[in-house]
Amino acid sequence: MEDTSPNEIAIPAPAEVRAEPAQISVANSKPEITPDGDTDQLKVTMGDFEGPLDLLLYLIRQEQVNIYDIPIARITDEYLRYLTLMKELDLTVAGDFLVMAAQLIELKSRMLLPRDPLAVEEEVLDPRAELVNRLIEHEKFKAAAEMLWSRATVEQAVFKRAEIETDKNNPEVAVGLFDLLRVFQEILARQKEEILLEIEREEVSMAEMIDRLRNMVRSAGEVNLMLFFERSKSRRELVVAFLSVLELVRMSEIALVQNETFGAIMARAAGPEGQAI
Amino acid sequence: MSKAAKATNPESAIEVDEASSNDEIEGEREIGDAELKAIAEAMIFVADEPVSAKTIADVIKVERDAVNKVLVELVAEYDARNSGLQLREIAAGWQIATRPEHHEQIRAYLKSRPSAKLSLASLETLAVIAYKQPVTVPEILEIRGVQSPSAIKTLLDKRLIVAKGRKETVGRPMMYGTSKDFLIQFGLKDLSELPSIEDFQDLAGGSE
Amino acid sequence: MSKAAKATNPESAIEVDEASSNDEIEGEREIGDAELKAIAEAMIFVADEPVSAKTIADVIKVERDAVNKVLVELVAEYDARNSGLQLREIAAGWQIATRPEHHEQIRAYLKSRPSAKLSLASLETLAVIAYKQPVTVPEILEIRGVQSPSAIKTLLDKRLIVAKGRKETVGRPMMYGTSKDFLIQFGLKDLSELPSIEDFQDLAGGSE
Repeated sequence: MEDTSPNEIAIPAPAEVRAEPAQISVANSKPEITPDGDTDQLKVTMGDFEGPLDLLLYLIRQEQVNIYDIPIARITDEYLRYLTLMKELDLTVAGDFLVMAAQLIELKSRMLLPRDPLAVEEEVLDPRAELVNRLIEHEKFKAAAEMLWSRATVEQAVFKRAEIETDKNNPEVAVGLFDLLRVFQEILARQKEEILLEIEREEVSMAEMIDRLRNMVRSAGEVNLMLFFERSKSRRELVVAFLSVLELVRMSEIALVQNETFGAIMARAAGPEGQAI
Repeated sequence: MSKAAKATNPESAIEVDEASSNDEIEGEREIGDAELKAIAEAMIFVADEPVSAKTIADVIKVERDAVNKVLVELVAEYDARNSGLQLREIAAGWQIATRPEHHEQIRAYLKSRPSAKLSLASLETLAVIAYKQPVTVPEILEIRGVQSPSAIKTLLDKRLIVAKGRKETVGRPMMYGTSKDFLIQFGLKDLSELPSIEDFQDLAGGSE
Repeated sequence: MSKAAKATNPESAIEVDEASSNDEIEGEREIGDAELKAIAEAMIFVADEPVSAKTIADVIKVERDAVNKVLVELVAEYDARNSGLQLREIAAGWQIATRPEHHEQIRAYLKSRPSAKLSLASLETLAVIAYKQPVTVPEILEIRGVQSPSAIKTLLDKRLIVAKGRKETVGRPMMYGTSKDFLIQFGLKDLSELPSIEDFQDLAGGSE
C-alpha cells in the first residue's frame, strides 16, 4: 500500500471482520474500515475524529448496541483500542480523548460495584445516564450541522445581482465588534515592525554583514544561502544580507553554485577566476 | 432633476432633499398599490442587502401593512410568470435572487465555482452556536467534547457569528451568537425558521 | 438533513458540488422558450455589465434568434405589469435597471441607509480610540502612523465618538472617546465588554 496517505495504515484483519462499512454521512466525519481488495487486510482511514464523543458514537454504531443501554466494559475496551491505534498511527491524541478515557474507566468500575440494596428505587441513577445524555445531545448537533450544510449547498445555487452603480458610491465596509479588535492588532503589529526596523537600522551595517558571510564561508566551506537569508531579523536586514552576497560575488570572493536544478544555492570561497574551488 | 420624475410627482423633489423626519412629510398624496409595488421592487433591487418592509414603508411614507401586502403579491407574480428571478424573504428583509434550478447555467456564465465549504468542525460549532446562543466557548466545549478555538476564529472571520457581550460568570467569557450574514448565507428568514433542535432527537436516538 | 432545503430543490444539493464546466452541460436537451426566458433573465440579472444576446446564446447553447425572441417578449412583460424594473437594451447589450420615474424614492432610500459602515481609515481610527481612550489626535497619529483628520470628523458625524475634554499638556489637545451610540451600534453593555487581545489570542493560538 504505497499510495496510502499518512492517515491510513494496513492492519491484519481481526477474526471478526465486519462486513458492513461504517456509515458515512458527511465526508471525513467517520473513520472508515473497508476490506482492501483481494488482500486479507483492512484499510483503516482514521478520518477527522472530531473528538471523543464522535469516536464513542462511532463505536456504538459499529458494535450495534443500544445507545440507552451501552455495554460500558465492551465499549471502553474498544475505545482504548482505538486510542492505541491512533498512537501507533502517530496521530496526535488530543487531551480531550484522554479525559474521556479516564471517565469511561471510572464508569466501568462503577458499573461493577454491587447496587446498594437499601437504596430507594428512585435514587438508583444509572451511572451511564450523564454520558448517554451528552452523546444524544452531541448527535443532535451533528444532525443540525448536516442540516446547515445542505442549506448552504442550496444557497450556493442562488445568485444575487452583480454590483451596480449605486454600490460603487458606497465603498465602505460593514463593521463588527471583532473587526475593531483585529484592526487594532494590525495597527499595533505595524507599529512594532516599524520600531524593530528602527533598531535594526542601527545594528547591522553592510560591512558587518559582509564580514559575517565571509567568516561563515571561510569556516564552513560553503553556506546555504537560504539559511543565511533566514537569519535576517527584518526586511531591511534581509536586503543588506542580499546585497552583501552580491558584493562578495562582485569582488570574486565567493561563487554561487547550485548542485541541481531548483536545488539549494550554496556560497563557496572562489578561486582567482571566480570559480568555485 | 429628471423630467420623468417631475412629471410624476412635482412636489416630492423638494421634500426628499431636506431628508426630513417622518413627521414633517406631507404623506397626504395617495400612492396607489401599483406604484407602491413598483417602487418597493425597485428599492429591493438597488439595495445591496435584504431590505425590510419597515424600511420601505419609512422611505415611501406608507403603512408597513400596505408594503407587506404588495410584497406578497409581488412574490406570487414572480412565481406565476416562471421568472428566472425570485423575490424572497431572508434575514428579516426582502431580496431578489436567481432560482436555484438555473445554477448550472448561471455558474457557467459567471465561470464561478462554489466557494469553499466550512469544515465539519466549523459547521458543528456553528450549529451549537445557532441553537444555544448566546453561548460561551466553555459551553461549546461541553457540548462538542472538543476544543474549537480555530473553528470559532473561522466563523468570526467569515462573519457568521458575532460577539454578544460577556457572561457574568467566572472569567467573564465572551458570548457568541449568529450574525445577519449567517441568516443570509444559510437562506433563513430569521432564527425561528431553523428546525427545532428536538426534531433531531429521532435521528440521534434512532441508532437501533 | 433539512426538510426545507430538500423541498426547495432536491437535486441541486448534489449537483452543486460538481461545479461542472461549460462543456459538460449537454446542450442537446431541448430547452423550451419559458426556460430559456427564465435563464436569460437570471443571467442578465447577475451580470456586472450589459449582456449581449450572443453571449446568452453561447452559454445556453441555443440559436441567437431564439434568445432575441424571448428577450423582446421579456421587455414587453416587464412593461405590461408596470414593474419597478425594466429590461433594456443599451449599446453593449441587455441590462435590468430601475425606471427613471422612481428615481426620487430610490435616491431617498439610498441616502437613508443607516450605516454602521466605515472606510478603513475610519475603522482604524475608531479601533484606536476604542482601545486607547481617552486619546488625543497626536496620540492617534503616533499609533496609526497616519494623519486621520477626516476620519475623526466622520466618526464625530456618525456620533460614534465624542470629545472628552482637553489633555493638560502642550497645546492642550482635545481627547476623544467612544460614545453611547458606539455601545449601541456594537451591541455592548459597557466598554468592559470590548473583546480583549486575550480573547483573540485564545482563539488564534488554539490548535485544532
